[in-house]
Amino acid sequence: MIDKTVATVEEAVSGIRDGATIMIGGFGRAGQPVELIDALIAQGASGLTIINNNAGNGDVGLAALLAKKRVRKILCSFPRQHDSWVFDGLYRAGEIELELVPQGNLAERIRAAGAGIGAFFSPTGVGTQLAEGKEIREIDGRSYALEYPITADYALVSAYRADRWGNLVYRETARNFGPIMASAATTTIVQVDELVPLGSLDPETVVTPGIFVDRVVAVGERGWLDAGAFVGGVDIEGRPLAGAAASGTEVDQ
Amino acid sequence: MIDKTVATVEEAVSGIRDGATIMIGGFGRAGQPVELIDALIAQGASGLTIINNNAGNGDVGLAALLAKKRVRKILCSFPRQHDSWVFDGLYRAGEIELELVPQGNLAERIRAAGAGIGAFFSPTGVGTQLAEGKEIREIDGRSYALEYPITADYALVSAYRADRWGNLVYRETARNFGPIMASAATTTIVQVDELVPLGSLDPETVVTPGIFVDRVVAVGERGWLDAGAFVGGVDIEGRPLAGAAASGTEVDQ
Amino acid sequence: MTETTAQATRITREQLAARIAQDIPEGSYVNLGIGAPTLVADYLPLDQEIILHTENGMLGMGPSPERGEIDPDLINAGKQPVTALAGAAYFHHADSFGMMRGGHLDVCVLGAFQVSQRGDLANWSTGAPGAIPAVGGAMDLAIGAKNVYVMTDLLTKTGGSKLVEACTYPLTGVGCVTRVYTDHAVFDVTPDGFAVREAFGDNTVELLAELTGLELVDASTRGIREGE
Amino acid sequence: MTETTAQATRITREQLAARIAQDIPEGSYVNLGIGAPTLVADYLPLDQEIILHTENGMLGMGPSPERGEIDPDLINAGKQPVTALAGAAYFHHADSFGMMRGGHLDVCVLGAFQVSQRGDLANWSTGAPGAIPAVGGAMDLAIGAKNVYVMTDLLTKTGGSKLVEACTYPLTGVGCVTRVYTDHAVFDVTPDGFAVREAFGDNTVELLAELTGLELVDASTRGIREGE
Repeated sequence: MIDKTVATVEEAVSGIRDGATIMIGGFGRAGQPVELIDALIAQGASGLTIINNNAGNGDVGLAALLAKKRVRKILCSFPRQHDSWVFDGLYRAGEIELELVPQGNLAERIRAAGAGIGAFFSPTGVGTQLAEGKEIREIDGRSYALEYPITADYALVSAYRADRWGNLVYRETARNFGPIMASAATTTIVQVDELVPLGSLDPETVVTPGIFVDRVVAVGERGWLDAGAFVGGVDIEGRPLAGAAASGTEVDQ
Repeated sequence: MIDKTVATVEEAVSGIRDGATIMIGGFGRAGQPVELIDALIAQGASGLTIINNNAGNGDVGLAALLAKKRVRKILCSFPRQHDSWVFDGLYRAGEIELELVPQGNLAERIRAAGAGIGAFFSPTGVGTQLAEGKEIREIDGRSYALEYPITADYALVSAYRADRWGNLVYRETARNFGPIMASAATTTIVQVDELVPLGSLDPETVVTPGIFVDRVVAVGERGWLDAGAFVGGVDIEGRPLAGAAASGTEVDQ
Repeated sequence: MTETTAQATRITREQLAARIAQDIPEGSYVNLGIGAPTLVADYLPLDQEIILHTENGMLGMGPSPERGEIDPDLINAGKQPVTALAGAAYFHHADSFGMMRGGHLDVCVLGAFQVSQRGDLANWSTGAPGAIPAVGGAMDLAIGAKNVYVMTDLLTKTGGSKLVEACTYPLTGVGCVTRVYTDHAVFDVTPDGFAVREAFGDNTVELLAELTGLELVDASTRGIREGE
Repeated sequence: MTETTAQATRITREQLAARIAQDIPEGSYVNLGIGAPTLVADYLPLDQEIILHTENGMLGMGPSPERGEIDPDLINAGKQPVTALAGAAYFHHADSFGMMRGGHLDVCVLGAFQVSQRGDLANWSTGAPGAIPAVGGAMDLAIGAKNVYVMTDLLTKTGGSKLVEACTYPLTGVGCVTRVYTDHAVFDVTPDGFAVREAFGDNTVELLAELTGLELVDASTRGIREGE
């Protein structure tokens, strides 16, 4: 019998070594595997390279991992947010390395790793600082930069439901990076709200087939969600808490 | 109100010009938009370039289009099957051009067109006749060939259900090329068994979002399915009819 | 900066959002980025169906949820809670950015630090020393949509023009902007540089040329007046 | 072709399928291609879970349907009707071939015209003039799985060896085969060429070397006897 479920988050993150490269799912808080990250903090691995869209929000999850100084380098598209104070402090102090990748190239490079693509020509970022040093090629009158796959030793992913084969479904925009990261890492570790019996997931609706999943742990309803609201950084109406900027706007208007 | 539905298959295929390039979904019979192809035959466009995994089965659908000599060229991975007698005859008579593409490169090149990728390095086919003349590059110790996107003027796709925004769900392995072809063609035309009211499709389970779809027509239960069996070439037990080879095996054992 | 500035007509950000909304036809697939452009959603006509894309993985994004109905798994690109309309669809990030990069969106609306007369956009970094860089999906949106609209004030707080001959800030995309909606006027990016498509109130092409320091093509119609 | 051929032990195709099935551990993700390799499915132990992939877009493929329960939308890569197990998943072709190309399958089993001693595979074309070429997913499978097993007779109908120094037929993949299961013996592809892993019945490395005309590494154990 195939059973990828493990009983505890501690077991789920066991074996992660110092210096590992870890993809962490999520866009902001949605889809962030907070319980796995907490277990990783407790587990103690350090000198990590983290791949995530952001660089932590508030004081929980990825931000807490950063606060413990376990992360040597982060590869992401949008570190600076209204509630990224942990990263901001480390970066300004020179205590963390940042590699900035446009969000779509980040996603496609992760997908490429999972799909066995050696490299691909992307139009995103051509002519900007973020394509400096990359191979540029004109194809059919348009300029593209050559982008390489991004792989990882581990992926930590938050999904909604799983069966014991590791088939996954997600919830709403919490799907974000989960499916592609699961395909790109050597070992994929998933937390879910709920484990369901094999056969309960409609084969038409499985988003991540179990082939991409190594370990699954049920965490119940995520503790950092409370009464339909984010916990940490945003109040019950969804407004940023005092001290945070009005929005994540990228421009100065 | 957005309403991509059209009343008839004739309306669905209207405007297709002589010389057009058309992607046609399906792997064998599964997912083959037979009713749309029949409408295309009646519509009369000729000199077509067809992109499909195969080159027609039996005497219906794509095979019937070929039999009418409307197709100048076909780009596919597996033309020769036990029931591809129409294509076989045309090819041997020099009446149709064939471009053979390994199946995974075919799929990925179609996806690349939909996803705005300029070109990509694939390991498939390297060192074989089918990569002759392609740019080869070694990346991380492995050899890859450069592959370019495949686009089309039209995609004809068979899905299971749609709403008026063009959101699609598929059935089982009939999904095959539908989602990627829908994303890669300038105009995507879809036949479905059933139209459902907007909001009836669970947003978690939509496979092709309506953004990729231009026209949808309901064809009811597909007429070429009969009592749970294929019609044309295969009997009720799924065995090839007399005169067809025992299987599509590619080797001589 | 100049004497004429005081005489210029400026419309409010809300008026500008409403003006942009007018140019978005029913049936369009639209990405409103984050920040000010998201205001445009409030002015889309309620009797028309315009489908909003959010790059974190959704088409058919609806308005903010009612009090107490926030779903933390359902957010927009600005990480604010949103809702899903009937007809919505979710997808993962590679599919979402493939949709953008592949040219399937009809319109995206972005903010800007600068737009050059050949359509270059700078909106992700001021290049200021010590600033923490963050780019998100800006570069993907800039090169992806069929129509890339910029929504911005014409002038910076210190009176400099955001429409420029060549961007001095780090670029987001090259030759990608098709139209610029400012508080003074609407400009098309053309092979001959900026063309004034619509000057608000009493603004003239001459005034706009003076404010921007650029040679402008006159293709103007009279637009919204101040306070309208 | 030679006097010794008559003395060689040959197992049946069904025995060979059963022998291959023995080497597939529980929990493996396996693609059995089309044609003869699909026989292996019939010998996978019923009390173990081994997940079959079919490249037309499914994991968790089950056996042929009962009479009258054929679903024309549910077929395998050979276009034969199949069923779906509890725990199955469907996906589109780009995802399916990404799964293969990305190295996620543990095993695939393919037929062959020829396998060279450096692991090159020829199984898609004889290069015969006038033949209609067809490749399907053969090239993707050949380079994609962690273990690429070939299932084939050792000798052609005219007695030539399918294990060769260098393929004369058009290649499917370069250096991709890890093991060859034949009716005479099981061979591993090693840096030193073919190693006899298991010789069936009374077959010897010497006999196999004679039949194939190749220098073989002796790593043999005694395997299945004829008629066993």
